[in-house]
Amino acid sequence: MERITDQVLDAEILKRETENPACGALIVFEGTVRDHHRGRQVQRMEYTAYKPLAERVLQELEEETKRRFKVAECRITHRVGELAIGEASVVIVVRSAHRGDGFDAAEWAIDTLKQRVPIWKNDFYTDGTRAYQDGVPLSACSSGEHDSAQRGQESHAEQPMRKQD
Amino acid sequence: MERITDQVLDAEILKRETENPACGALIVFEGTVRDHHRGRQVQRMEYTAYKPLAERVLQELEEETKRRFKVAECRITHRVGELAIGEASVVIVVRSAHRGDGFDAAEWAIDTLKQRVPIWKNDFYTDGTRAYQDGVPLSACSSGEHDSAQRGQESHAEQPMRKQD
Amino acid sequence: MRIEFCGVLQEAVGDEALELSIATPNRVADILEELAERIPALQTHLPRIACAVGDEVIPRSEMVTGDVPLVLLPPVSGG
Amino acid sequence: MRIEFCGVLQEAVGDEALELSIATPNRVADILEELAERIPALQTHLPRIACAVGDEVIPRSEMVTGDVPLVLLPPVSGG
Repeated sequence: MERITDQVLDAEILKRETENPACGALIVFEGTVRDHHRGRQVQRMEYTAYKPLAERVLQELEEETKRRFKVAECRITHRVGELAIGEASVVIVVRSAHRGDGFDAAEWAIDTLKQRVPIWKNDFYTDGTRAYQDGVPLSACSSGEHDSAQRGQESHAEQPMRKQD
Repeated sequence: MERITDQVLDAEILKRETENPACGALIVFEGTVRDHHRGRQVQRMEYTAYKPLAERVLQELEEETKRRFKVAECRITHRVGELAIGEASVVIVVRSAHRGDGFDAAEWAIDTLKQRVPIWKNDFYTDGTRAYQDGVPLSACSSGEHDSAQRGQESHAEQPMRKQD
Repeated sequence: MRIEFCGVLQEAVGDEALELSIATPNRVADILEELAERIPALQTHLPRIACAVGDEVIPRSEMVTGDVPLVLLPPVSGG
Repeated sequence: MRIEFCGVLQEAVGDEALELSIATPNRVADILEELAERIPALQTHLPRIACAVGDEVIPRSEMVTGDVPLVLLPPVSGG
Protein backbone atom coordinates (compact mmCIF):
# COMPACT_ATOMS: atom_id res chain seq x y z
CA MET A 1 0.00 0.00 0.00
CA GLU A 2 1.27 3.46 -0.85
CA ARG A 3 1.89 5.65 2.16
CA ILE A 4 0.26 8.70 0.57
CA THR A 5 -3.03 7.82 -1.10
CA ASP A 6 -6.30 9.37 -2.21
CA GLN A 7 -8.13 6.13 -1.39
CA VAL A 8 -10.14 5.50 1.80
CA LEU A 9 -7.70 4.27 4.46
CA ASP A 10 -8.17 0.75 5.76
CA ALA A 11 -6.52 -0.23 9.04
CA GLU A 12 -7.33 -3.88 8.38
CA ILE A 13 -4.95 -3.93 5.40
CA LEU A 14 -2.09 -2.60 7.53
CA LYS A 15 -2.94 -5.09 10.27
CA ARG A 16 -2.68 -7.96 7.79
CA GLU A 17 0.58 -6.59 6.38
CA THR A 18 2.16 -6.52 9.85
CA GLU A 19 1.02 -9.87 11.26
CA ASN A 20 3.79 -11.16 13.53
CA PRO A 21 3.52 -14.16 15.88
CA ALA A 22 6.14 -12.72 18.25
CA CYS A 23 3.96 -9.68 19.00
CA GLY A 24 1.44 -9.57 21.83
CA ALA A 25 0.28 -6.00 21.34
CA LEU A 26 -1.27 -4.16 18.42
CA ILE A 27 -1.88 -0.42 18.58
CA VAL A 28 -3.78 1.42 15.87
CA PHE A 29 -4.02 5.19 15.79
CA GLU A 30 -6.39 6.91 13.38
CA GLY A 31 -6.72 10.65 12.99
CA THR A 32 -10.29 11.43 11.95
CA VAL A 33 -11.84 14.63 10.62
CA ARG A 34 -13.61 16.48 13.44
CA ASP A 35 -16.71 18.63 12.96
CA HIS A 36 -15.11 21.58 14.73
CA HIS A 37 -11.80 23.45 14.86
CA ARG A 38 -11.13 26.21 17.37
CA GLY A 39 -14.82 26.87 17.91
CA ARG A 40 -15.77 26.87 14.23
CA GLN A 41 -17.98 24.28 12.52
CA VAL A 42 -16.08 22.24 9.95
CA GLN A 43 -17.93 20.76 6.98
CA ARG A 44 -15.09 18.86 5.32
CA MET A 45 -11.33 18.91 4.96
CA GLU A 46 -8.86 18.87 2.11
CA TYR A 47 -5.38 17.42 2.48
CA THR A 48 -2.59 17.98 -0.02
CA ALA A 49 0.93 16.56 0.07
CA TYR A 50 4.26 17.06 -1.61
CA LYS A 51 4.34 13.39 -2.45
CA PRO A 52 8.00 12.67 -3.42
CA LEU A 53 9.23 13.90 -0.05
CA ALA A 54 6.22 12.78 2.00
CA GLU A 55 6.58 9.15 0.89
CA ARG A 56 10.23 9.11 1.86
CA VAL A 57 9.72 10.85 5.21
CA LEU A 58 6.91 8.43 6.14
CA GLN A 59 9.07 5.45 5.30
CA GLU A 60 11.93 6.84 7.39
CA LEU A 61 9.49 7.59 10.19
CA GLU A 62 8.37 3.93 10.22
CA GLU A 63 11.99 2.80 10.45
CA GLU A 64 12.92 5.32 13.12
CA THR A 65 9.86 4.40 15.19
CA LYS A 66 10.81 0.72 15.11
CA ARG A 67 14.43 1.44 16.01
CA ARG A 68 13.76 3.99 18.70
CA PHE A 69 11.11 1.99 20.58
CA LYS A 70 12.32 -1.51 19.66
CA VAL A 71 8.92 -2.37 18.20
CA ALA A 72 8.69 -5.08 15.57
CA GLU A 73 6.27 -3.45 13.15
CA CYS A 74 5.22 0.05 12.17
CA ARG A 75 3.19 1.08 9.13
CA ILE A 76 1.81 4.53 8.37
CA THR A 77 -0.53 5.75 5.64
CA HIS A 78 -1.87 9.26 5.08
CA ARG A 79 -4.78 10.20 2.89
CA VAL A 80 -4.95 13.19 0.56
CA GLY A 81 -7.89 14.79 -1.23
CA GLU A 82 -11.30 15.72 0.15
CA LEU A 83 -12.38 14.07 3.39
CA ALA A 84 -15.80 14.11 5.04
CA ILE A 85 -16.35 14.40 8.81
CA GLY A 86 -15.40 11.16 10.54
CA GLU A 87 -13.13 9.88 7.77
CA ALA A 88 -9.58 8.87 8.66
CA SER A 89 -6.78 11.15 7.43
CA VAL A 90 -3.97 9.05 8.87
CA VAL A 91 -3.60 5.47 10.11
CA ILE A 92 -0.64 4.23 12.16
CA VAL A 93 -0.27 0.54 13.03
CA VAL A 94 2.33 -0.65 15.54
CA ARG A 95 2.96 -4.19 16.76
CA SER A 96 5.24 -4.99 19.66
CA ALA A 97 6.05 -7.78 22.07
CA HIS A 98 4.98 -5.61 25.02
CA ARG A 99 2.24 -3.05 25.02
CA GLY A 100 4.04 -0.19 26.77
CA ASP A 101 6.55 0.12 23.95
CA GLY A 102 3.74 -0.03 21.40
CA PHE A 103 1.77 2.82 22.95
CA ASP A 104 4.89 4.98 23.26
CA ALA A 105 5.86 4.22 19.67
CA ALA A 106 2.45 4.99 18.16
CA GLU A 107 2.14 8.26 20.06
CA TRP A 108 5.63 9.37 19.11
CA ALA A 109 4.99 8.44 15.47
CA ILE A 110 1.90 10.65 15.16
CA ASP A 111 3.50 13.52 17.12
CA THR A 112 6.53 13.38 14.85
CA LEU A 113 4.54 12.93 11.64
CA LYS A 114 2.86 16.26 12.36
CA GLN A 115 6.27 17.93 12.49
CA ARG A 116 8.06 16.31 9.58
CA VAL A 117 5.73 15.24 6.78
CA PRO A 118 4.96 17.76 3.98
CA ILE A 119 1.16 17.60 4.15
CA TRP A 120 -1.28 20.51 4.46
CA LYS A 121 -4.75 20.71 5.86
CA ASN A 122 -7.36 23.04 4.41
CA ASP A 123 -10.48 23.43 6.56
CA PHE A 124 -13.79 24.03 4.81
CA TYR A 125 -16.19 25.63 7.27
CA THR A 126 -19.98 25.42 7.27
CA ASP A 127 -20.17 29.19 6.68
CA GLY A 128 -18.62 28.69 3.23
CA THR A 129 -15.14 29.97 4.10
CA ARG A 130 -11.97 27.93 4.18
CA ALA A 131 -8.53 28.30 5.70
CA TYR A 132 -5.24 26.46 5.74
CA GLN A 133 -4.33 25.50 9.28
CA ASP A 134 -1.08 26.96 10.45
CA GLY A 135 1.58 24.36 11.02
CA VAL A 136 5.15 23.48 11.89
CA PRO A 137 8.03 24.83 9.79
CA LEU A 138 10.14 22.04 8.34
CA SER A 139 13.78 22.20 9.20
CA ALA A 140 16.38 21.62 6.49
CA CYS A 141 17.13 18.18 7.92
CA SER A 142 14.16 15.91 7.78
CA SER A 143 15.26 13.58 10.58
CA GLY A 144 16.19 14.00 14.21
CA GLU A 145 15.57 17.72 14.50
CA HIS A 146 12.10 17.78 16.01
CA ASP A 147 12.16 15.18 18.71
CA SER A 148 10.11 16.87 21.38
CA ALA A 149 6.65 15.35 21.41
CA GLN A 150 4.49 18.34 22.16
CA ARG A 151 1.35 16.46 23.02
CA GLY A 152 -1.93 17.98 21.98
CA GLN A 153 -0.31 21.08 20.58
CA GLU A 154 -1.64 21.57 17.08
CA SER A 155 0.06 24.71 15.96
CA HIS A 156 3.65 25.72 16.40
CA ALA A 157 3.37 29.18 14.95
CA GLU A 158 5.37 30.67 17.80
CA GLN A 159 8.15 28.10 17.64
CA PRO A 160 11.53 29.71 17.07
CA MET A 161 12.88 29.15 13.58
CA ARG A 162 15.91 27.01 13.07
CA LYS A 163 18.57 29.12 11.41
CA GLN A 164 18.66 28.03 7.80
CA ASP A 165 21.47 29.97 6.22
CA MET B 1 -21.85 -6.79 21.10
CA GLU B 2 -21.30 -8.74 24.28
CA ARG B 3 -18.17 -7.79 26.19
CA ILE B 4 -17.22 -11.40 26.87
CA THR B 5 -17.59 -13.57 23.78
CA ASP B 6 -16.36 -16.81 22.26
CA GLN B 7 -16.55 -15.28 18.78
CA VAL B 8 -13.60 -13.84 16.83
CA LEU B 9 -13.16 -10.22 17.92
CA ASP B 10 -13.70 -7.53 15.31
CA ALA B 11 -12.34 -4.04 15.95
CA GLU B 12 -14.30 -2.69 12.98
CA ILE B 13 -17.60 -3.41 14.78
CA LEU B 14 -16.48 -1.44 17.83
CA LYS B 15 -15.25 1.37 15.59
CA ARG B 16 -18.68 1.61 13.95
CA GLU B 17 -20.43 1.49 17.33
CA THR B 18 -18.38 4.44 18.59
CA GLU B 19 -18.45 6.77 15.57
CA ASN B 20 -18.50 10.34 16.87
CA PRO B 21 -18.04 13.49 14.74
CA ALA B 22 -16.61 15.45 17.68
CA CYS B 23 -13.63 13.07 17.96
CA GLY B 24 -10.38 13.58 16.09
CA ALA B 25 -8.52 10.58 17.49
CA LEU B 26 -9.22 6.85 17.47
CA ILE B 27 -7.00 4.45 19.40
CA VAL B 28 -7.41 0.70 19.11
CA PHE B 29 -5.51 -1.69 21.35
CA GLU B 30 -5.53 -5.41 20.64
CA GLY B 31 -3.87 -8.04 22.77
CA THR B 32 -2.83 -10.93 20.53
CA VAL B 33 -1.63 -14.42 21.37
CA ARG B 34 2.17 -14.58 21.20
CA ASP B 35 4.12 -17.67 20.22
CA HIS B 36 6.28 -17.46 23.34
CA HIS B 37 5.94 -16.86 27.06
CA ARG B 38 8.94 -16.55 29.36
CA GLY B 39 11.19 -18.39 26.96
CA ARG B 40 8.77 -21.23 26.21
CA GLN B 41 7.11 -21.90 22.85
CA VAL B 42 3.34 -21.40 23.00
CA GLN B 43 1.09 -23.33 20.63
CA ARG B 44 -2.28 -21.91 21.60
CA MET B 45 -4.08 -20.30 24.51
CA GLU B 46 -7.29 -20.91 26.37
CA TYR B 47 -9.14 -18.11 28.11
CA THR B 48 -11.94 -18.64 30.63
CA ALA B 49 -14.01 -16.02 32.42
CA TYR B 50 -16.45 -15.76 35.29
CA LYS B 51 -18.92 -14.09 33.01
CA PRO B 52 -21.52 -12.49 35.34
CA LEU B 53 -18.83 -10.47 37.09
CA ALA B 54 -16.57 -9.98 34.06
CA GLU B 55 -19.36 -8.36 32.01
CA ARG B 56 -20.16 -5.92 34.81
CA VAL B 57 -16.51 -5.06 35.53
CA LEU B 58 -15.80 -4.40 31.82
CA GLN B 59 -18.83 -2.12 31.56
CA GLU B 60 -17.70 -0.21 34.66
CA LEU B 61 -14.18 -0.04 33.26
CA GLU B 62 -15.49 1.57 30.06
CA GLU B 63 -17.37 4.17 32.11
CA GLU B 64 -14.46 4.86 34.44
CA THR B 65 -12.06 5.22 31.50
CA LYS B 66 -14.34 7.80 29.87
CA ARG B 67 -14.78 9.75 33.11
CA ARG B 68 -11.17 9.63 34.23
CA PHE B 69 -9.62 10.70 30.92
CA LYS B 70 -12.54 12.78 29.62
CA VAL B 71 -12.70 10.68 26.44
CA ALA B 72 -15.96 10.48 24.53
CA GLU B 73 -16.03 6.77 23.71
CA CYS B 74 -14.62 3.58 25.15
CA ARG B 75 -15.60 0.00 24.27
CA ILE B 76 -13.93 -3.19 25.40
CA THR B 77 -14.46 -6.81 24.40
CA HIS B 78 -12.62 -9.90 25.60
CA ARG B 79 -12.64 -13.28 23.96
CA VAL B 80 -12.90 -16.64 25.75
CA GLY B 81 -12.26 -20.17 24.51
CA GLU B 82 -9.37 -21.50 22.48
CA LEU B 83 -7.23 -18.99 20.60
CA ALA B 84 -4.54 -19.63 18.00
CA ILE B 85 -1.28 -17.66 17.77
CA GLY B 86 -1.95 -14.17 16.42
CA GLU B 87 -5.63 -14.08 17.35
CA ALA B 88 -6.90 -11.16 19.44
CA SER B 89 -7.88 -11.92 23.03
CA VAL B 90 -8.94 -8.38 23.85
CA VAL B 91 -9.91 -5.29 21.85
CA ILE B 92 -10.17 -1.79 23.33
CA VAL B 93 -11.46 1.13 21.25
CA VAL B 94 -11.18 4.72 22.48
CA ARG B 95 -12.26 7.89 20.71
CA SER B 96 -11.35 11.34 21.95
CA ALA B 97 -11.20 14.94 20.79
CA HIS B 98 -7.43 15.02 21.34
CA ARG B 99 -5.03 12.14 20.88
CA GLY B 100 -3.03 12.48 24.10
CA ASP B 101 -6.11 11.73 26.21
CA GLY B 102 -6.98 8.81 23.98
CA PHE B 103 -3.56 7.14 24.28
CA ASP B 104 -3.54 7.59 28.05
CA ALA B 105 -7.08 6.22 28.32
CA ALA B 106 -6.45 3.13 26.20
CA GLU B 107 -3.26 2.27 28.05
CA TRP B 108 -4.88 2.71 31.45
CA ALA B 109 -7.85 0.61 30.36
CA ILE B 110 -5.74 -2.41 29.39
CA ASP B 111 -3.49 -2.07 32.46
CA THR B 112 -6.55 -1.94 34.71
CA LEU B 113 -8.41 -4.71 32.89
CA LYS B 114 -5.54 -7.04 33.73
CA GLN B 115 -6.00 -6.27 37.42
CA ARG B 116 -9.77 -6.29 37.76
CA VAL B 117 -11.50 -8.58 35.29
CA PRO B 118 -12.10 -12.24 36.29
CA ILE B 119 -10.49 -13.92 33.27
CA TRP B 120 -7.83 -16.64 33.25
CA LYS B 121 -5.21 -17.56 30.72
CA ASN B 122 -4.10 -21.15 30.20
CA ASP B 123 -0.97 -21.54 28.05
CA PHE B 124 -0.67 -24.66 25.90
CA TYR B 125 3.01 -25.19 25.08
CA THR B 126 4.45 -26.92 22.04
CA ASP B 127 5.92 -29.61 24.31
CA GLY B 128 2.40 -30.78 25.17
CA THR B 129 2.27 -29.27 28.67
CA ARG B 130 0.03 -26.45 29.79
CA ALA B 131 -0.04 -24.02 32.68
CA TYR B 132 -2.27 -21.28 34.02
CA GLN B 133 -0.40 -18.01 34.12
CA ASP B 134 -0.14 -16.53 37.56
CA GLY B 135 -2.07 -13.31 37.93
CA VAL B 136 -3.29 -10.47 40.12
CA PRO B 137 -5.43 -11.23 43.18
CA LEU B 138 -8.78 -9.45 43.02
CA SER B 139 -9.53 -7.23 45.93
CA ALA B 140 -12.95 -7.36 47.58
CA CYS B 141 -13.88 -4.05 45.95
CA SER B 142 -13.85 -4.27 42.20
CA SER B 143 -13.26 -0.56 41.57
CA GLY B 144 -10.67 1.96 42.57
CA GLU B 145 -8.36 -0.37 44.47
CA HIS B 146 -5.77 -1.12 41.81
CA ASP B 147 -5.04 2.19 40.21
CA SER B 148 -1.34 1.94 39.69
CA ALA B 149 -0.62 1.19 36.05
CA GLN B 150 2.32 -1.18 36.30
CA ARG B 151 3.37 -1.07 32.68
CA GLY B 152 4.62 -4.23 31.16
CA GLN B 153 4.38 -6.18 34.38
CA GLU B 154 2.46 -9.34 33.65
CA SER B 155 2.43 -11.10 36.96
CA HIS B 156 1.75 -9.63 40.35
CA ALA B 157 2.47 -12.74 42.37
CA GLU B 158 4.55 -10.80 44.87
CA GLN B 159 2.01 -8.04 45.36
CA PRO B 160 0.98 -7.71 49.02
CA MET B 161 -2.55 -8.95 49.68
CA ARG B 162 -5.23 -6.56 50.68
CA LYS B 163 -6.50 -7.57 54.08
CA GLN B 164 -9.85 -9.16 53.49
CA ASP B 165 -11.22 -9.97 56.91
CA MET C 1 -24.17 -25.32 49.36
CA ARG C 2 -22.72 -25.16 45.86
CA ILE C 3 -19.13 -23.96 45.45
CA GLU C 4 -17.79 -23.13 41.98
CA PHE C 5 -14.12 -22.90 40.97
CA CYS C 6 -12.45 -20.78 38.31
CA GLY C 7 -9.13 -21.00 36.46
CA VAL C 8 -6.32 -22.87 38.16
CA LEU C 9 -8.62 -23.82 41.07
CA GLN C 10 -10.45 -26.27 38.80
CA GLU C 11 -7.13 -28.06 38.35
CA ALA C 12 -6.43 -28.06 42.08
CA VAL C 13 -9.89 -29.40 42.94
CA GLY C 14 -10.22 -31.64 39.89
CA ASP C 15 -13.70 -30.32 39.17
CA GLU C 16 -15.58 -27.14 38.26
CA ALA C 17 -17.90 -27.27 41.28
CA LEU C 18 -18.85 -29.28 44.35
CA GLU C 19 -21.56 -29.45 46.99
CA LEU C 20 -20.30 -28.56 50.44
CA SER C 21 -22.46 -29.75 53.33
CA ILE C 22 -22.23 -26.86 55.76
CA ALA C 23 -24.76 -24.97 57.82
CA THR C 24 -26.16 -21.84 56.10
CA PRO C 25 -26.20 -18.90 56.38
CA ASN C 26 -22.50 -18.93 57.13
CA ARG C 27 -19.54 -16.60 56.94
CA VAL C 28 -17.43 -16.78 53.75
CA ALA C 29 -14.24 -17.09 55.84
CA ASP C 30 -15.61 -20.13 57.65
CA ILE C 31 -16.78 -21.75 54.42
CA LEU C 32 -13.27 -21.35 52.95
CA GLU C 33 -11.71 -22.84 56.08
CA GLU C 34 -14.01 -25.85 55.88
CA LEU C 35 -13.24 -26.25 52.15
CA ALA C 36 -9.49 -26.17 52.72
CA GLU C 37 -9.79 -28.90 55.31
CA ARG C 38 -11.59 -31.18 52.88
CA ILE C 39 -9.40 -30.28 49.88
CA PRO C 40 -5.82 -29.73 51.00
CA ALA C 41 -4.76 -28.78 47.46
CA LEU C 42 -6.76 -25.55 47.90
CA GLN C 43 -4.79 -24.38 50.90
CA THR C 44 -1.91 -22.70 49.09
CA HIS C 45 -4.38 -20.84 46.88
CA LEU C 46 -6.66 -19.54 49.63
CA PRO C 47 -4.76 -16.40 50.65
CA ARG C 48 -5.03 -15.02 47.11
CA ILE C 49 -8.60 -16.06 46.29
CA ALA C 50 -11.48 -13.60 45.91
CA CYS C 51 -15.09 -14.73 46.40
CA ALA C 52 -18.11 -13.80 44.33
CA VAL C 53 -21.85 -14.25 44.49
CA GLY C 54 -23.61 -13.48 41.21
CA ASP C 55 -21.97 -10.38 39.73
CA GLU C 56 -20.45 -9.16 42.99
CA VAL C 57 -17.17 -9.73 44.76
CA ILE C 58 -17.85 -10.05 48.49
CA PRO C 59 -15.52 -9.72 51.48
CA ARG C 60 -14.73 -12.78 53.57
CA SER C 61 -16.47 -11.25 56.54
CA GLU C 62 -19.82 -11.43 54.73
CA MET C 63 -22.56 -14.01 55.43
CA VAL C 64 -23.92 -16.02 52.49
CA THR C 65 -27.21 -17.86 52.44
CA GLY C 66 -26.30 -20.67 50.08
CA ASP C 67 -29.23 -19.92 47.75
CA VAL C 68 -26.79 -19.19 44.94
CA PRO C 69 -23.31 -20.62 44.38
CA LEU C 70 -20.26 -19.18 46.06
CA VAL C 71 -17.67 -18.67 43.30
CA LEU C 72 -13.95 -18.83 44.04
CA LEU C 73 -11.74 -16.62 41.84
CA PRO C 74 -7.96 -17.09 41.73
CA PRO C 75 -5.65 -14.22 40.71
CA VAL C 76 -6.76 -12.94 37.29
CA SER C 77 -4.67 -13.00 34.10
CA GLY C 78 -6.88 -11.63 31.33
CA GLY C 79 -5.87 -9.27 28.57
CA MET D 1 13.57 27.90 -13.63
CA ARG D 2 10.36 26.30 -12.42
CA ILE D 3 9.16 27.08 -8.88
CA GLU D 4 6.33 25.04 -7.34
CA PHE D 5 4.18 26.04 -4.39
CA CYS D 6 2.46 23.91 -1.76
CA GLY D 7 -0.42 24.49 0.65
CA VAL D 8 -1.18 28.06 1.62
CA LEU D 9 1.53 29.34 -0.74
CA GLN D 10 -0.68 28.44 -3.72
CA GLU D 11 -3.26 30.85 -2.32
CA ALA D 12 -0.67 33.57 -1.77
CA VAL D 13 0.75 33.21 -5.27
CA GLY D 14 -2.56 32.44 -6.98
CA ASP D 15 -1.03 29.49 -8.82
CA GLU D 16 0.61 26.11 -8.24
CA ALA D 17 3.81 26.98 -10.08
CA LEU D 18 5.58 29.66 -12.09
CA GLU D 19 8.66 30.14 -14.29
CA LEU D 20 11.21 32.43 -12.72
CA SER D 21 13.73 33.89 -15.12
CA ILE D 22 16.92 33.88 -13.10
CA ALA D 23 20.49 32.82 -13.83
CA THR D 24 21.27 29.21 -12.90
CA PRO D 25 22.95 27.62 -11.05
CA ASN D 26 21.97 29.91 -8.21
CA ARG D 27 21.74 29.88 -4.44
CA VAL D 28 18.33 29.00 -2.95
CA ALA D 29 18.47 32.05 -0.69
CA ASP D 30 18.93 34.35 -3.69
CA ILE D 31 16.14 32.68 -5.64
CA LEU D 32 13.78 33.21 -2.69
CA GLU D 33 14.77 36.86 -2.46
CA GLU D 34 14.10 37.38 -6.15
CA LEU D 35 10.73 35.61 -5.81
CA ALA D 36 9.66 37.76 -2.89
CA GLU D 37 10.44 40.90 -4.84
CA ARG D 38 8.21 39.80 -7.69
CA ILE D 39 5.44 38.42 -5.45
CA PRO D 40 5.11 40.58 -2.34
CA ALA D 41 2.40 38.25 -0.93
CA LEU D 42 5.14 35.65 -0.40
CA GLN D 43 7.21 37.87 1.87
CA THR D 44 5.47 37.11 5.16
CA HIS D 45 5.70 33.40 4.45
CA LEU D 46 9.39 33.27 3.52
CA PRO D 47 10.93 32.99 7.00
CA ARG D 48 9.00 29.75 7.67
CA ILE D 49 9.33 28.11 4.25
CA ALA D 50 11.41 25.00 3.60
CA CYS D 51 12.73 24.21 0.12
CA ALA D 52 12.83 20.86 -1.61
CA VAL D 53 14.27 19.39 -4.76
CA GLY D 54 12.88 15.96 -5.63
CA ASP D 55 12.56 13.98 -2.40
CA GLU D 56 15.04 16.10 -0.45
CA VAL D 57 14.80 19.18 1.70
CA ILE D 58 17.76 21.43 1.01
CA PRO D 59 19.27 24.29 3.00
CA ARG D 60 19.04 27.83 1.65
CA SER D 61 22.80 27.97 1.33
CA GLU D 62 22.68 25.29 -1.38
CA MET D 63 23.10 25.91 -5.11
CA VAL D 64 20.42 24.55 -7.46
CA THR D 65 20.84 23.97 -11.16
CA GLY D 66 17.27 24.58 -12.28
CA ASP D 67 17.06 21.21 -14.06
CA VAL D 68 14.23 20.17 -11.72
CA PRO D 69 11.68 22.39 -9.97
CA LEU D 70 12.41 24.08 -6.69
CA VAL D 71 9.47 23.29 -4.40
CA LEU D 72 8.44 25.69 -1.64
CA LEU D 73 6.94 24.06 1.45
CA PRO D 74 5.08 26.15 4.05
CA PRO D 75 4.75 24.90 7.67
CA VAL D 76 3.20 21.43 7.63
CA SER D 77 -0.12 20.44 9.19
CA GLY D 78 -0.70 16.79 8.37
CA GLY D 79 -2.09 14.11 10.66
